[in-house]
Amino acid sequence: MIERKNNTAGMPEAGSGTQADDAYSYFPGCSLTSSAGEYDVSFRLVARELGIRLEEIEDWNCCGASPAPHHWGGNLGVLLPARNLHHAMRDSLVAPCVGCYNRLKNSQYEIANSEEIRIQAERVFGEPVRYETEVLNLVEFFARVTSPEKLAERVQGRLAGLNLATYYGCLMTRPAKIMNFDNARNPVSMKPLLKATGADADHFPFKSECCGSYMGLARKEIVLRASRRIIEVADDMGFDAIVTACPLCHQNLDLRQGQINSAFGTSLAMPVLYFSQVLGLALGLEADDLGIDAHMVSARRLLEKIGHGADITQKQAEVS
Amino acid sequence: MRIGVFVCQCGTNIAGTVTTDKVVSAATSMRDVVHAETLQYSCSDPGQRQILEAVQKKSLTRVVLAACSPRMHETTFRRAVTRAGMNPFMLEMVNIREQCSWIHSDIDQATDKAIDIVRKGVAKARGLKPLFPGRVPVTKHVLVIGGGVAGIQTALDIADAGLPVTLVEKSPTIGGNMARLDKTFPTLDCSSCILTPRMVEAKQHENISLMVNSEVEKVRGYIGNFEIDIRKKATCVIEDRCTGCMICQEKCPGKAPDDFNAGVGLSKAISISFPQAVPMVATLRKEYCRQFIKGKCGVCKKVCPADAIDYEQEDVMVTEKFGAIVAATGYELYDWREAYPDYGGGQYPDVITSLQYERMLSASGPTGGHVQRPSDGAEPKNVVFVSCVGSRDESVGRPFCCSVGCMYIAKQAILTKEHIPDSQSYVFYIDIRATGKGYEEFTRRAQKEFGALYLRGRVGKIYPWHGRLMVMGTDTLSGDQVEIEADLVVLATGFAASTGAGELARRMNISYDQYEFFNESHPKLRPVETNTGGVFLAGACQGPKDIPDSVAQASAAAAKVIGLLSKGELETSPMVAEVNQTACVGRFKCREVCPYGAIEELELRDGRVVANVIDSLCQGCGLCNVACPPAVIPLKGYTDNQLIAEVVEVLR
Amino acid sequence: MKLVGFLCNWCSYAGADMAGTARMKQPADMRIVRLPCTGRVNPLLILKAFQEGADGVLVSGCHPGDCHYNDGNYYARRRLELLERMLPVYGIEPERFHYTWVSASEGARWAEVVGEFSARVESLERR
Amino acid sequence: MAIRVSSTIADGASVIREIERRSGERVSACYQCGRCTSTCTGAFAFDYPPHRIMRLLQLGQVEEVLNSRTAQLCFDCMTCSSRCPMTIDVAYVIETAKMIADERGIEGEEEGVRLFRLAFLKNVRRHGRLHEARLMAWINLRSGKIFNDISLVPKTLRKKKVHIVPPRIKNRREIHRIFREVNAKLRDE
Repeated sequence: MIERKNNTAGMPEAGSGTQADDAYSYFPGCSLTSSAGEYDVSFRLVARELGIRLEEIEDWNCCGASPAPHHWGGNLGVLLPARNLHHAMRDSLVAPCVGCYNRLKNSQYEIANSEEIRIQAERVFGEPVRYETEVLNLVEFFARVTSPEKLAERVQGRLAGLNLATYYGCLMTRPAKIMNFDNARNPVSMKPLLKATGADADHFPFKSECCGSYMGLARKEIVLRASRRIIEVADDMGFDAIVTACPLCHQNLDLRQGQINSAFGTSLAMPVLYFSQVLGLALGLEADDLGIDAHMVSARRLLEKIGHGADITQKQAEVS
Repeated sequence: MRIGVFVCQCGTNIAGTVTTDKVVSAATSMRDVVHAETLQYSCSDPGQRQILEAVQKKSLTRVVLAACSPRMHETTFRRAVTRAGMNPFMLEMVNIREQCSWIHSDIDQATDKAIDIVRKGVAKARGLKPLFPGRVPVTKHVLVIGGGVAGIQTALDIADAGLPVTLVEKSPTIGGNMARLDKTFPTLDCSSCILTPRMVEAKQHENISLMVNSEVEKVRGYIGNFEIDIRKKATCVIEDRCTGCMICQEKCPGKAPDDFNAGVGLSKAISISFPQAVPMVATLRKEYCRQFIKGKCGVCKKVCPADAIDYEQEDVMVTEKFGAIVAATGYELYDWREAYPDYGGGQYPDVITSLQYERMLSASGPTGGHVQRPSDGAEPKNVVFVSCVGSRDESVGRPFCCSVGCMYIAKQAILTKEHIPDSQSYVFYIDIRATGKGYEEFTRRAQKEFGALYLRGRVGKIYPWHGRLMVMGTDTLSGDQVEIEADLVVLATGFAASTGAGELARRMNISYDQYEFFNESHPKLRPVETNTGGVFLAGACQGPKDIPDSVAQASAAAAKVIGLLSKGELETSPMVAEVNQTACVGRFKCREVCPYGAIEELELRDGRVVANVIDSLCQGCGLCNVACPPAVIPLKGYTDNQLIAEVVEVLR
Repeated sequence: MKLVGFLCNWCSYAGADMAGTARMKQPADMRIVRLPCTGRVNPLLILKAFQEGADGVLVSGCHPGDCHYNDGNYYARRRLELLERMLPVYGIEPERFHYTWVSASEGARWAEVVGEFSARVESLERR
Repeated sequence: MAIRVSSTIADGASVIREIERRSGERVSACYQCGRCTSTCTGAFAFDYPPHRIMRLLQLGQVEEVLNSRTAQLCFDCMTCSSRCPMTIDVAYVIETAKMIADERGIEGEEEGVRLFRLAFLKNVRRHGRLHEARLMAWINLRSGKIFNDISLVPKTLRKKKVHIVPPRIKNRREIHRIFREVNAKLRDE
């Protein structure tokens, strides 16, 4: 068992340089290395901006996502994430992908509660499995390393005038007894930080409805139907964008928004931003550095609303 | 010493898991036991006669009865042995049902335990002494707490029997929740038409003194002799001057929430709750009054023709003696907002509670009886009713049924159709609970004659949709998801005990459940009594109830009070402390711990000052018994020797 | 194994009755002595019980603030906490003694209390 | 056709006990309010919405449940669980049925989903990480729907959302050990 120093002490001030000890283990997960590359980019940028050192887990592997636990009584879904917990060397680990976050927490829970699994894990890793590292999702992470007050100070209400639909989806809060994050029936953790950017974040009734999860390939109609409703409600309530922290949700809401329009004859154009991208914009980073131009649905109107550089709107134009 | 042991079989309730014959044969071998037998039903007439005969034939001096809980029937059997010419306190009753046969399935274990329990009883019985109840005079004055329909009914019944009653109500008017209802199920009687006359009667009754804006602060004493502090809160209005002309309300510039109308519409800082309020007296709420916020205004004082305004008025503490208390503190609607974010958590103006809707339907309500969407005042066409909000929902800690929701929804669905003929009501329900007289027929009418569409299922989500509300639910009968575009959604919110009920219960020393509803003494046989002598229950403070049940219970409580106070004196329990004055060293530790001030100093002939127990004040808690350094103040019926004997024998 | 329970008449004894009325099964080693109030429980009585061979002693009264005699249960708590600290002196593991509150409406809780306490004492027995 | 409840309950008892043991939930706790179904994301594609799954279990209709489309399709968004007034983890009950069906080699008609899970895991076993492009390609080939999602390809390419070379981790042996440890037989191989 390696020594872990308690990490509640001496959280880095936003913007200040920090000691190596304060670094966080970083688990990008598969999506962030491909389809959700912009999520990875924006997260690293914002973390750096806030003076947080990230230490990517050495030779990390896929968390197994949904398919693993669905097979063979679930232990595959425990051991795959376990390997990453085992190789995470810091007190705290941040997993921006909510799917990975969910699997890592589940794995942690199962290991802690099952002798049998601990034995299995030891057989695999050839030593007692390390799993105590604190697993944080993106929202928890930012809430930890900065505070609404500090943030507000820095951003000077840059995002004033926007009304953002906070979208948590399923896996960040469920199952409640394992995730114990926020209130499973009414998560609110994104709000304080978003409000600090000067934006509004009114109650979004679909904040924790499901977007259709990984059914996109196998049963697309489920995704299109579920995501359509989420987008339409956000649109009907006049939100400027949907904010998510989940690559899969993003894929369903953004990448497939075109498919939704052609399937239902709708003409939705609801930008879907990653939580990290919103913080990035608030901190004054460039939209295309944050990978906002990588989205399918143009965020031009939104960017104009907050008076963001014209060059970006250019790029966005040719895209859509 | 001749002890008789009787083992009740209670049919199979006891005999099912306890081999009573074994218990009897074990009993026969216990010291001083000269007689032992089983009884099939000891509480039945033949059962009691069997005991009586045995006592006389075997000239028994003590009786040990192993049966149900003494909390249930002890008094019954004390009376039984008295008929056999025995002192009632020579009976020891032990519990082999609730605390043995009903909680074990292994017959041998249960039987062994029963034998231990009987041995314990016999041991204690050896220490029994004849006791003789004392007598105390009772105060013929009744306190009724809560001026809803239950409180009013109790007060009137008691007052009609010639006993003086003080009716305390914390809000500015009596009438309670019933006064807010438009119509009542299943007859569709106009609620205020039947209640208002009773309110007036209560006000005018020569034996009833009404105290509004008042709350019970402290309760001292005991059955027959309570001494109670009541705080009358300052209202800045001199009650006997105010004529209820309402000019002050008209002219008052200070807006304030309308509590009586459940938040529908606005009221004034100084106001009379509603036109039929009793008493018809204005109340000023400082937290909204400019005079108090800004320090200047004084409009009401200027305009009042009766010079009834007094900004300096202060709370008044009234202390009176009472012989009995009736708690009728009623209920409040459960505050659903925190628990149901999926229904908007209170953020959608057109999702309202059943009580708010009731006020809308009422001709005397803020909308003059016109049903309007709070958001835009439009007349709703599609009205969705959602059952069981904060009822039958363990996930929000409210597992119980509100017992009236199904009925008032049916009523409101009917009234909706009457108000808006081209409207359509949709009712989501889990089960229709319509058990009262004419109730089932009523819910049928709502569907058959008034076209309400009932869907069996719970609503999962409500959200704003193109200026209306989308209701996502299930129709479990067809097995499908259903969605309804609604103009107005009415939540059938469940019952909660009224704010501060638990606190009041503690002041009165009565027990209450986790939802702060008051506990009756016995669910079947003592439904209006509490475990504290002289304190009775009426209405929804004991649990969700509709109007007929509340009124019935109110009259029942009245009958109990009248019965209690019909005697000039009350028997006090003889199980009180008693000082062995030859051994008392006069350190008065007993007086320090006594909650009732029942210890007095007594100077003996030899000049020694010793402690003396005032029997009429002692409630028999036994605190002094333990506190006394030389241990010379035994509690009769629970002496150290008796308890030690119990312990020794039970562990044998 | 035998356990002795000293219960106040108004809350815990009624709670135990309620557990019975609801047929909530419980271990059969509990023997209940009924008292008007836990304030009547003399610490000597508890020591006596242990001396007479009780494997565990449980005292249960009304919740703080709910005592039928206003504050009998506070007096009880003060005395019994003292006693608890003294138990080792008498060679009794403190785990064999438990003081708790069960109200008249907490039948389920009573069943739990008995179950847990009996299990606790049993584990001591096995040591 | 009438359900012979007396016999189905007797026959289904053991499986239902297993489901209750593994899920830690009691099917008898359900009082059929249907709140789980009201906001179920997949219900329209299921043969039985969640509340009916619970009901079928109460009636001992085990085979119905194990072979149901629902058991194959449910993607575990847990919306039902989070809203159940009886705090039953409905999703986990279905999930457990899914696992049991899986262990019993029940394949069901939802080939697409099965293919996806299979492809996904094979992909992970080979590379240690997921190669999304390959996953999609593989599924389309196996399912014969080779133009599925083709509309996304150009966009995704333009937006640099796919890399052509599969990502690989160094210590793939450890990954294989994990698959061996849970003796995961990826079916049809």
